[in-house]
Amino acid sequence: MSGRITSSLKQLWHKLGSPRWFYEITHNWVRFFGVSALLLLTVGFIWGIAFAPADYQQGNSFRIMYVHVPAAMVGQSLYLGMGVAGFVGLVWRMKLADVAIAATLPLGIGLTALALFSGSVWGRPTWGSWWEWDGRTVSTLVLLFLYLGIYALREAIADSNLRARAAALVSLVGTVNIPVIKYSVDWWNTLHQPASFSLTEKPAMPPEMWLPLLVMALGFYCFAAHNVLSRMRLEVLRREGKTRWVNELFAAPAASQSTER
Amino acid sequence: MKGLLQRELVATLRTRGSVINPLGFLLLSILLFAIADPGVRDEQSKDLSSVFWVLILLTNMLSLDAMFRRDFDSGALEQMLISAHMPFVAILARIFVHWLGSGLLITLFVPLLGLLLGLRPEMFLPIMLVLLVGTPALSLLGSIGAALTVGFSRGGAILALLILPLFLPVLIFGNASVAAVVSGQAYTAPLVWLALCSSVALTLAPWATWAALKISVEMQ
Amino acid sequence: MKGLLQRELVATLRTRGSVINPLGFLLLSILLFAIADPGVRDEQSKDLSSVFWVLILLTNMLSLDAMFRRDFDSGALEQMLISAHMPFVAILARIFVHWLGSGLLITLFVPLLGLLLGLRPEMFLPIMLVLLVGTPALSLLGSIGAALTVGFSRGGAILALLILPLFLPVLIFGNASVAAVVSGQAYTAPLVWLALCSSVALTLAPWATWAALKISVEMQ
Amino acid sequence: MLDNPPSQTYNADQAAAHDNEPLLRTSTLVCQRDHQDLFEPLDLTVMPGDCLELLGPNGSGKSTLLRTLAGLHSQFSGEYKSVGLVYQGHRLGLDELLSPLENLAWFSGLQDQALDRSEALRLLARLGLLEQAHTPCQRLSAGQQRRAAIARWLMAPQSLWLLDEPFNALDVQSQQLLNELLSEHCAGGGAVICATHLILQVAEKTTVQLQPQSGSDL
Amino acid sequence: MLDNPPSQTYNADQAAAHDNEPLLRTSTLVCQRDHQDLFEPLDLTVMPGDCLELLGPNGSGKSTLLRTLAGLHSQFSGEYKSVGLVYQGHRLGLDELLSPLENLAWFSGLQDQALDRSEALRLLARLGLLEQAHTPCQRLSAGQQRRAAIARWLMAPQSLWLLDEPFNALDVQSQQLLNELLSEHCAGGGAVICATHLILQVAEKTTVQLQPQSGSDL
Ligand code: HEM
Ligand SMILES: Nc1ncnc2c1ncn2[C@@H]1O[C@H](COP(=O)(O)OP(=O)(O)OP(=O)(O)O)[C@@H](O)[C@H]1O
Ligand SMILES: Nc1ncnc2c1ncn2[C@@H]1O[C@H](COP(=O)(O)OP(=O)(O)OP(=O)(O)O)[C@@H](O)[C@H]1O
Ligand SMILES: [Mg+2]
Ligand SMILES: [Mg+2]
Repeated sequence: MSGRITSSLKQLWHKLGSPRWFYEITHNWVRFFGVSALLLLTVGFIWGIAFAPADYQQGNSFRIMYVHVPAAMVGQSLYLGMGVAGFVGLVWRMKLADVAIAATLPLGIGLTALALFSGSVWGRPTWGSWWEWDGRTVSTLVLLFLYLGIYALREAIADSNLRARAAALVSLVGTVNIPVIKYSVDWWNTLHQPASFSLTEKPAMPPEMWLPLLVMALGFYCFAAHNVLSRMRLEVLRREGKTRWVNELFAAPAASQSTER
Repeated sequence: MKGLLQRELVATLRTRGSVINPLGFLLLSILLFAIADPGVRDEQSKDLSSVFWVLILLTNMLSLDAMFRRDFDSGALEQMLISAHMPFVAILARIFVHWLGSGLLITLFVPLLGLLLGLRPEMFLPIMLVLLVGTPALSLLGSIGAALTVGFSRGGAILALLILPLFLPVLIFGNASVAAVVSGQAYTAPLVWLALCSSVALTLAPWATWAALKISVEMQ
Repeated sequence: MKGLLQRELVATLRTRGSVINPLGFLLLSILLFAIADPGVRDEQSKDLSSVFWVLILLTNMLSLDAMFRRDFDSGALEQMLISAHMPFVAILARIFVHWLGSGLLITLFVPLLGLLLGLRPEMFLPIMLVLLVGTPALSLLGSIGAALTVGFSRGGAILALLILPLFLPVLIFGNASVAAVVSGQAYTAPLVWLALCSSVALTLAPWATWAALKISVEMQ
Repeated sequence: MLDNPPSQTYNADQAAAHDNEPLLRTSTLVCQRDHQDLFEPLDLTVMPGDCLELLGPNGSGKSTLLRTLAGLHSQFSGEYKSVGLVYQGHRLGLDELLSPLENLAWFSGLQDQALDRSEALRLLARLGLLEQAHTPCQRLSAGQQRRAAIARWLMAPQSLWLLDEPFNALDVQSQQLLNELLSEHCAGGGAVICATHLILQVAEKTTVQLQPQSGSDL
Repeated sequence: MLDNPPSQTYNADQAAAHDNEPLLRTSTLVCQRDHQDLFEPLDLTVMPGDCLELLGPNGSGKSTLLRTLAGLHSQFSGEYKSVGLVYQGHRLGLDELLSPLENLAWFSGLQDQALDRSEALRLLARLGLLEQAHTPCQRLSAGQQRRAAIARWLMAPQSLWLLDEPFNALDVQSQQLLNELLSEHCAGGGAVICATHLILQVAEKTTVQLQPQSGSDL
């Protein structure tokens, strides 16, 4: 009985692992996320820029929040996702895991950089300086470095499956390290100088301020899902290029084109 | 185990350079700072202590790159992974020796450094304690990065990029404890955290290093 | 000459890690400092500038060890010394590429670093000028030490010990000029001295490096 | 295999105990480099006493095969099962800062045994390294370093040797000596897989010829 | 010699010009290691067309002699005079990050000439490296790397070759090929000094046997 369960679980697992299954299943997901991202982002953006009331003390500069916060959130979540992928890749040697890491890296770097940038742009009017050394800023900066480190490592290794293992290992180690960093940084921050501007006590926002933020956050998540998934699909095609199912996939259209010519 | 440690020590001593030099490097860069801003010793020693820790981190990193490289180039690393009865014991031995040459050495020379930095003598013992507790984490975590980058001919800098984030917590707690010592407050809390870092590193790092070494060895 | 530069560049780019990483290291250590004493940006930026230069020195050193090691291990260095039509041209090419990857790169990223360190934007250009004039000396002088220590398997730290004294003048004048820039005084005098350092290094270093390489090669 | 070296060494001792089970067995083993098959599928069975001579032009995959069997190369299809083994690659695997004797001590330390010093010296003497027993390997000539490496196999408890062109840099006498050593090892219930471009001078040996697939250099 | 490599190369060209002057002459040359003489004093005269086969047991000082002649070892007594030369040590001297072609380009860059690309490709083809011409050397097999190194000698303008065990790691065909190449080189007015443990298959060669002094290992 239990044997059957475990075996069926195994089968499911292998299915999950198989690039082909992934390619077919995600076909619709990509569309879904893409469309909803488009909707949410446009709605949230217009709402946030045009209709949300100006902040009574920060004026309009606070609208940067609608980019800044979601970017920071998604940037962090993506790294956690990479950590999970790394774990899977190390333990089960699942090829898809590396595809996921490869697809996540650029977006993660981009969004984290965006969070940093928007943050410092925001800091100019509010803090009066582009940059303050503060718990969140530091942990974000370190996050960016973790991303860059993995990126550099992947760049430096030629052999594909070694690259996969190395990247998996590092992202796993990094993920274990992230909570420590976050905690220690906050701890350090409270221990030392009182932050010139504390992010933790958020301005009590009226709903018409944070609702668009919520929409934007959702939109960013959908966009991330769309982006990562579609790039994973491309990568899968590239790697499985020689296999039969890919050739079958492209046999028909290729044939029709050739007949047209 | 004994045979392994012995070999490590002999090899380290053969390249005499490697023993005195982390220390020499530390001294020189402290010198650099003193030169770079002469005011340093007049200000309250808080910033001093911080410079101190950063320099220890950098010193540690400078010596990290050599941790496995020679064995990698000579093929001894393959032999270790293939025929080691318990590879991670061999790895631990290597890490331990690295710590002897970097962390422990620096700890022992704290009084000298302290004099250079103008710390008050009664601070020496607590600071030595802090270093004794904190530096193992550096060698342990560092070994992971060293193992990952030993395959690259120009690993030095990529190593730094991978390692420094791992060092961050150690820096923060270590620095906090030193700062507490200097300002005469209780430094047990950060010290405990530091010990935690080291022990966690001790339990995880050797395995990660082992995995990393296997990857590097397969690179040729 | 062209062939040589080409080879250097190709080889450097093959180990892609090596390009972005000196920079990453610099950023990270600035981060370390900021964490180690958060007060840094509140104090007048004089100390800042010094930290800045010391870090550049250290960054430079981290990447120095790899300058000749690969060629030494592979025996390409012997070939260079034996059959080079003008060995010091080959050496200069190597040094130049090293500078591209360290000094020049850092110079280009001064604005970013400046933001992190809270320097005023109008200081960026002068500082970049200072770095542009000063950093070649680092790569040039560094190459001597790299050439001398390439024979040792754990040269990293001994290299540091040899090099730092050579770097002192650069540090002093460079630091002086940056300090002058920051405090808004005329910085031509130290800048001229810096230029002098670089040009002297340019005339002498390649030959010294060549001699050092011959010594190292004879070691086996 | 690398995943649990301890079990390896245990197997080795067992295998040494009763001779009827194979030390190494491969089924349809094909090594890849850059996702390209290197040679036709291999089905080997190495019993105690066997001496395999692994021939093939440059680039035919000898080294890769040996690395795979040693667990140093994971890009392969098919299966293999092996007991603990001694691997000698193109690179010698000696710490050049240590003397031959110290190297031997280190290797026995790895398999946590104490070095049998007199035994080690006897071996070095036989290999003509007695004088160099205490000089760091970096100060030995190419051939002398090779011999130091040979001493390592002879000390090792494992009974299966994977050797990659062990005759390189050896002078004529030493080549002869090595042939004798291989014969002795096989006679003593050990087994050898030796990639080489010379012809082994061993009494009974089986020859495996690796044919490079299309897409290799010859 | 290292002190003025330029003059070397000039000499080389002159020497190639008129064949009557020796490419290399040593008088009572003895190399030392750790202040110990390695072999009996050597008096060699290498004329264009000569092929010297340098034999001797491990540790007899072949490599040291070659390094000395190449100017890489200064611990010797006696004298020698030589034109510009090609040296091939135990280590290949290829940049493993660069492809064989790029390596050739680098070497011709060293002697500041532009690489004759078609010529280089022709050589690599003859050495069976055409497919690997663009793969970084670290991804080549031991023998393939050797061949890349051989291509370097063939490209070099110098007419005197010092080769240290060039047959290592070469497969049978390549060994044959190398013998032919050496013969051709000598026939073309070049000269070769080749330390080896095999026997050169070259038409007319002179054999120099290094006898290790007492105090060496055999
Ligand atoms: C470079 C500078 C900055 C960085 C790196 C940064 C980073 C971050 C991070 C990592 C978060 C957490 C997102 C999450 O909840 O997961 C965050 C949230 C936030 N940041 Fe920033 N920030 C910066 C500057 C600023 C500035 C100048 C302001 C406003 C004056 C600001 C306001 C906020 C707010 C309101 C949130 C959302 C509240 C919360 O989630 O705690 N940030 N930022
Ligand atoms: N590190 C590597 N990365 C990628 N490909 C490699 C690597 N090493 C070797 N190869 C390729 O794999 C093939 C087999 O190489 P291998 O070293 O196993 O051959 P070999 O039989 O040992 O040759 P040799 O007799 O020269 O040692 C060669 O075509 C080579 O180009
Ligand atoms: N780097 C070194 N430092 C000190 N002594 C050395 C060094 N290299 C070699 N020797 C010693 O010099 C002697 C000659 O070494 P050399 O390498 O010239 O011999 P060889 O004829 O090349 O031997 P092989 O045939 O093994 O290459 C040997 O006894 C060796 O011990
Ligand atoms: Mg091989
Ligand atoms: Mg030799």
